Amino acid sequence: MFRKVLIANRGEIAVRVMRACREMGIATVAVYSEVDRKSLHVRYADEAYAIGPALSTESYLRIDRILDAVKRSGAEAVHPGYGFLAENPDFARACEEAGIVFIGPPVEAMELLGSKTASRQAVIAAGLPVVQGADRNLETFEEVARVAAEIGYPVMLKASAGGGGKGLRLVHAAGELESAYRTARAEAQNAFGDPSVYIEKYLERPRHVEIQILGDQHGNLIHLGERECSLQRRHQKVMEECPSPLVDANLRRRMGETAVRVGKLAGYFNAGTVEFLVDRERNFFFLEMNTRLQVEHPVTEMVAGIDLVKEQIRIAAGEPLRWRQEDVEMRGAAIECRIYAEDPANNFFPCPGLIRRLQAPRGPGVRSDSGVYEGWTVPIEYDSLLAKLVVWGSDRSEAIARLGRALAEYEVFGIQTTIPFFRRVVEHPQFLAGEIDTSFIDRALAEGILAHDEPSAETERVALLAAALDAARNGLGRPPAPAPEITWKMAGRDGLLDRWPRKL
Amino acid sequence: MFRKVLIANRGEIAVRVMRACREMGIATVAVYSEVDRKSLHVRYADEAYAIGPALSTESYLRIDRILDAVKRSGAEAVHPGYGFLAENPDFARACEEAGIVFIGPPVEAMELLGSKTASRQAVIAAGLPVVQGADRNLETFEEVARVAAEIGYPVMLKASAGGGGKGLRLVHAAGELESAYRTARAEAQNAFGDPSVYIEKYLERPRHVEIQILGDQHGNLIHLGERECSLQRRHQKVMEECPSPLVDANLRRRMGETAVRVGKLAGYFNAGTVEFLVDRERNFFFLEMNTRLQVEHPVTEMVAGIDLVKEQIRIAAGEPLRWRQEDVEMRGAAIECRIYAEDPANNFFPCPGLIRRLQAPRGPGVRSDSGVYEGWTVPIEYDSLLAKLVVWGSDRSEAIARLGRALAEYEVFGIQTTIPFFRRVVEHPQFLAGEIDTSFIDRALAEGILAHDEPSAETERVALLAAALDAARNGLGRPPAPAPEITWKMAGRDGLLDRWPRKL
Amino acid sequence: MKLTLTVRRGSEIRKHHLELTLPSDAAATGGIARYTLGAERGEMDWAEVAPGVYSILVNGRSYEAQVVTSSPTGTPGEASRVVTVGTLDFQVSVHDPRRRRGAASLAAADGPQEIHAPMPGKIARILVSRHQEVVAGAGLLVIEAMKMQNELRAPRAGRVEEIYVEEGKGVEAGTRLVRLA
Amino acid sequence: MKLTLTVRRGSEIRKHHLELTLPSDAAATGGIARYTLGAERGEMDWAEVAPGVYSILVNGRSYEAQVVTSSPTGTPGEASRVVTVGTLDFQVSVHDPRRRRGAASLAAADGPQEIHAPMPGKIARILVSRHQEVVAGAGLLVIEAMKMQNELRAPRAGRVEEIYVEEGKGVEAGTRLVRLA
Repeated sequence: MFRKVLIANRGEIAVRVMRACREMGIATVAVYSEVDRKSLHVRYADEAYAIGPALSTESYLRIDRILDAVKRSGAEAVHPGYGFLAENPDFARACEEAGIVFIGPPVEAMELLGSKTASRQAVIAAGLPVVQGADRNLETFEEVARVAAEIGYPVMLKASAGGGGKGLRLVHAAGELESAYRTARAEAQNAFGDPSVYIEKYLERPRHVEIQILGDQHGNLIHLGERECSLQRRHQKVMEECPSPLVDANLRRRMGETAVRVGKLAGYFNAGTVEFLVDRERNFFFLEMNTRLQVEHPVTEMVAGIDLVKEQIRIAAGEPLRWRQEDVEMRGAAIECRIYAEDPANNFFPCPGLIRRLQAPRGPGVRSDSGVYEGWTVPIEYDSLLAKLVVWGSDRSEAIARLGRALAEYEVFGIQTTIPFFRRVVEHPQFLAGEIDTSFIDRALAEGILAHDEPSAETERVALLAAALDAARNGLGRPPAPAPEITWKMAGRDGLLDRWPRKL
Repeated sequence: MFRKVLIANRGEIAVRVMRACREMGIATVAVYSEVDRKSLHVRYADEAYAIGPALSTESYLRIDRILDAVKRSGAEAVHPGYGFLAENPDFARACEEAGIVFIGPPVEAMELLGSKTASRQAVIAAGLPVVQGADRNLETFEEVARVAAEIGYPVMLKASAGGGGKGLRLVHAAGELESAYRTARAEAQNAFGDPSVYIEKYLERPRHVEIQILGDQHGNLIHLGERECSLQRRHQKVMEECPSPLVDANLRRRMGETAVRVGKLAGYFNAGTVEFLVDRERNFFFLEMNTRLQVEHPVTEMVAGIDLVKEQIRIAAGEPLRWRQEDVEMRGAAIECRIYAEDPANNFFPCPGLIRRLQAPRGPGVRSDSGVYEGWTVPIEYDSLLAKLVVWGSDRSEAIARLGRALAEYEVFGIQTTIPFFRRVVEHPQFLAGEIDTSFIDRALAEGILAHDEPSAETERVALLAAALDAARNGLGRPPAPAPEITWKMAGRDGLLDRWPRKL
Repeated sequence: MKLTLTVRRGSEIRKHHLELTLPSDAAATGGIARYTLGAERGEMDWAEVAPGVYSILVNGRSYEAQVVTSSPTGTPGEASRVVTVGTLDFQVSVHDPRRRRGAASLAAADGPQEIHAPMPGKIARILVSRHQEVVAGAGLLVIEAMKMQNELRAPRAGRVEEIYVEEGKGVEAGTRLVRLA
Repeated sequence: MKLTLTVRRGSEIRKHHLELTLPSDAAATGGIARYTLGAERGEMDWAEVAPGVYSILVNGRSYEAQVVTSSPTGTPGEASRVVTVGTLDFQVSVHDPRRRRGAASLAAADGPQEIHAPMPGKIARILVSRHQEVVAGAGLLVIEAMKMQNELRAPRAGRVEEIYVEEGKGVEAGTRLVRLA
């Protein structure tokens, strides 16, 4: 087993990987950018090395600087987390050439599966179901129009190099196609430096269900069931659960076997995720494969009772898998909420700043994976995921009740987070019934899920009493602690803000 | 189901019960003594009523005042937690007479099992194994001497009304008996107002293993496996695990069946625990039954995947048990540490005071049940259990590694706690090997488990640098935050303190 | 102590008169306070459990209220409190009725209005120029933060009187950005 | 800044000379500091992550140190620091060598010694009387707290010169209890 591992990431996932290492007796090495000197992952690690300024392209994406930190620390392996370099075959290859272990899949599998069109072709060739559409990039508008006509509207235009909802356009009819084609290409060029697009049949209210796979370097490959990831806001996952309320044992087995076949045809090992769309008739279609640990891996861990990060490390160290498919026993249900520094009352505007008070929920069945602490200032430079709240229950309804309890306990003051939003979701009748699809959240928001509750007279009385009490003790006018973020919250509620992904 | 439940307790267990209620949609009512106005259970509850001064006999033990709070709040049931009135049949009967539900066993079972000698007699009559000894109180020294000679030395003298190690005397030979008899009676009189003692065979290095049982009001009674509770300091449990490293499937089945028989012969329902001593040949002997929720119930919950408090409430509401014996599936291993406000470096001297900083561990497999918060002052009036740290792992060795990791993350400043002590226990080779018995902790302490580590030169350098840095920033002599508790910690290390249970 | 309180939730504004009698010990972090709220008299049992966080018992019910003081945009100098009770937020202004400071402070501003940065970030783009007429909802400028670009829009129609920032510059939360007349 | 540091762990006492060069910005909550410790020169990268809690990087290694200031029993007025690095505690006294305050402050007191209450509680019993001679380890008094009675014993042989408390009275941590000559 490795004696020392470098974690080429930041935030909650860096801390989560370090926890696994510490439990395995492995020393941990953090890397950090200038603005991350006080970040939790630096404090948590046994060693820490600066790798450049705040801008990711000058620090967390700099392969040379990370390998330099590997050399200085004497680490024997690198865990990439998710995001940044996690799916970059050049990084995996550079590690290999430097004689250190990349904790992840083989380079060739990353390359094959990293291209949406190449992986699609391979999956089609193996006779596995994919969403109907083009199996290569479409170079001209004429090609796009022809394929769209073939598969029939509505269709989805997608950036080949894409991800995170960028360069995505839904087209309902032929008349909309040309303008959608132009904007999708422009967005793809801006976001990824590559204007290539391809086209897929658009499924009505599809569900996003993914299968966790795990394989060793000795040819063993198993799956650990599915995760339901249909709860997305603007194509980005916000809440995930295991098992899916849609999937029964038979469907689970068939999807699992398909996922394992996808892994095998790429010569895959380590942890990976095969994403599917599932239509209303429970047909499932290969979407893409993520060749890394997912943000939402904890829900699988809690239900399967298997620590995926430790398994990743063991697999990378050459150990054989410790479970056969028939040994895997799923128990109960788990749900994850992604706690973002965003203001749900204000169109999910990002909300960096000082965390003045932080109290994470505790008690039975509650797991908190966090990269932040009270007194820390959330920087503006990175994405806004602060922490993940994950709960387990003996069934879905206990998990939901527990999630509601935990969300009620969760206190973050100083910045706005998505916690109040999740409090509404867990009360939504359709969510409770498991009737969710990828547009559920956007629909629920449009329908006013976040509308103000009318407070009871009692609650308002308490607010008045507290305000008066505070004024009597601290003075009427002089603020004891000015809080500009409140300004923004109160001022901006009227929908005067809009946001979109940063052009790189 | 009940709409409102009053929790007749304080501290971590009150909060834990309220969490279960909240997940079930049941409103919660707290009761509190004068010094507990700011306690977490008061903040957590939906309603809260003052029931008197700090002294327990004037508040938490006052049946009349608690029933008055029940009446004022309109609660339909009372959960007693553990301690205080939890095993008091008068309280259960008073609830019944007031027309409210006592969440616990029937009064008759409490009465039968509450007397150590009566329960012993019943168990013997049923042909179940008990520790060899007197089956009734011994009124004269002559009787004691005769029974001791019969069963053979060493023997244990025990207070009939006892608990918590009070009135307990180990006697190795006949010559020691008379003085031990006198002091045991005196202690029993002081502690419980009742000098009665009885006598038991003393098992050499016994293990304390207990079985969790759960039964409904319809005659169904099952067990949920065992807990290993051999890690005790001066006869008080400090660390518990599930499963026991000693118990195999066959022994578990036999002990479980015996426990269910004990419950049945008392007409038991709700949650209860049957305690056994297990000798070195794996013979087990009935010790006593606790007719309530145990402090250490979370380890069973995590391994069985069953929320015991919710089941208690469902059973009290008349619902049938939702598991048959064969449905219970134990998975992995769980360990609990009792975090007491005591200074292990100072003979476990109690350590009330202001919690200036509190950071509980997080991440996978970690559960924190706590009754305290940062900024709260631990009062001197009640017992010193602050919180319970419970971890789960796929097997015992993962659970131990995780516990070590979690203990390293745990930060409590301002008061001393047993956390540093547990950090040593989880590294002890005998503990790692599962070779534990009820005197393991006292032996390990006597052998210097808490002796100072010699710090590395590097660590000492960091301490010097931090002190110099702090002095340079805040001034050499003027303390920025005086901390009297440190005084005590540093001054008292030389063993100049001793402590014993308060005489009631 | 007699106070006038104005509470805002969403678009609704309500005004209350409240008399509060605290124990004389100013350093106390808890106790019993009597109050008269409109026609209702009552008692609250309060305790400060963390800075600005109050545990409040009224008629046996247990509440937790967090109080944060701030100056709402557009009315600098006028302190206001945001009170969170459980999961609900209230914006409350507390006035001494003898000083006659108005409840009008919460009403919308009609005159020139300063737009402040709602968050720290970088000015990615300025979408208007000085003296330009804008309609309500028109984009004014774009602030970049946390991998997202965030467009700030005009709260009402008007003329851009002043632009205080430049593209590429960093701003703090609360920095003046634009003056709208 | 030149400093003399005395560090105590258990019964062992060590003395060090340390020169520390901090950046001039006194309000900074982090930065690079150069140091000379005996013959060794080095750099530390420090950051205050919470009041009194420092993240310290030395040669790439990441440490966390909590610093608490206190006055050890028997030497009131002489400030000392308890530094916790990871799970280890160090008692460190920091002196300015120009002022010549002694490292002797940590040595055992030979003269009269005041015994302070190590914890808040109630005086359950006083086991000695004024002018009584006691041996080292003799019980002096019993403090009751947290359902336990806690006996305080004499750190050395001596004569009880003064008893400052009465049975049944509450005491705070640090309250003077007994003077031993």
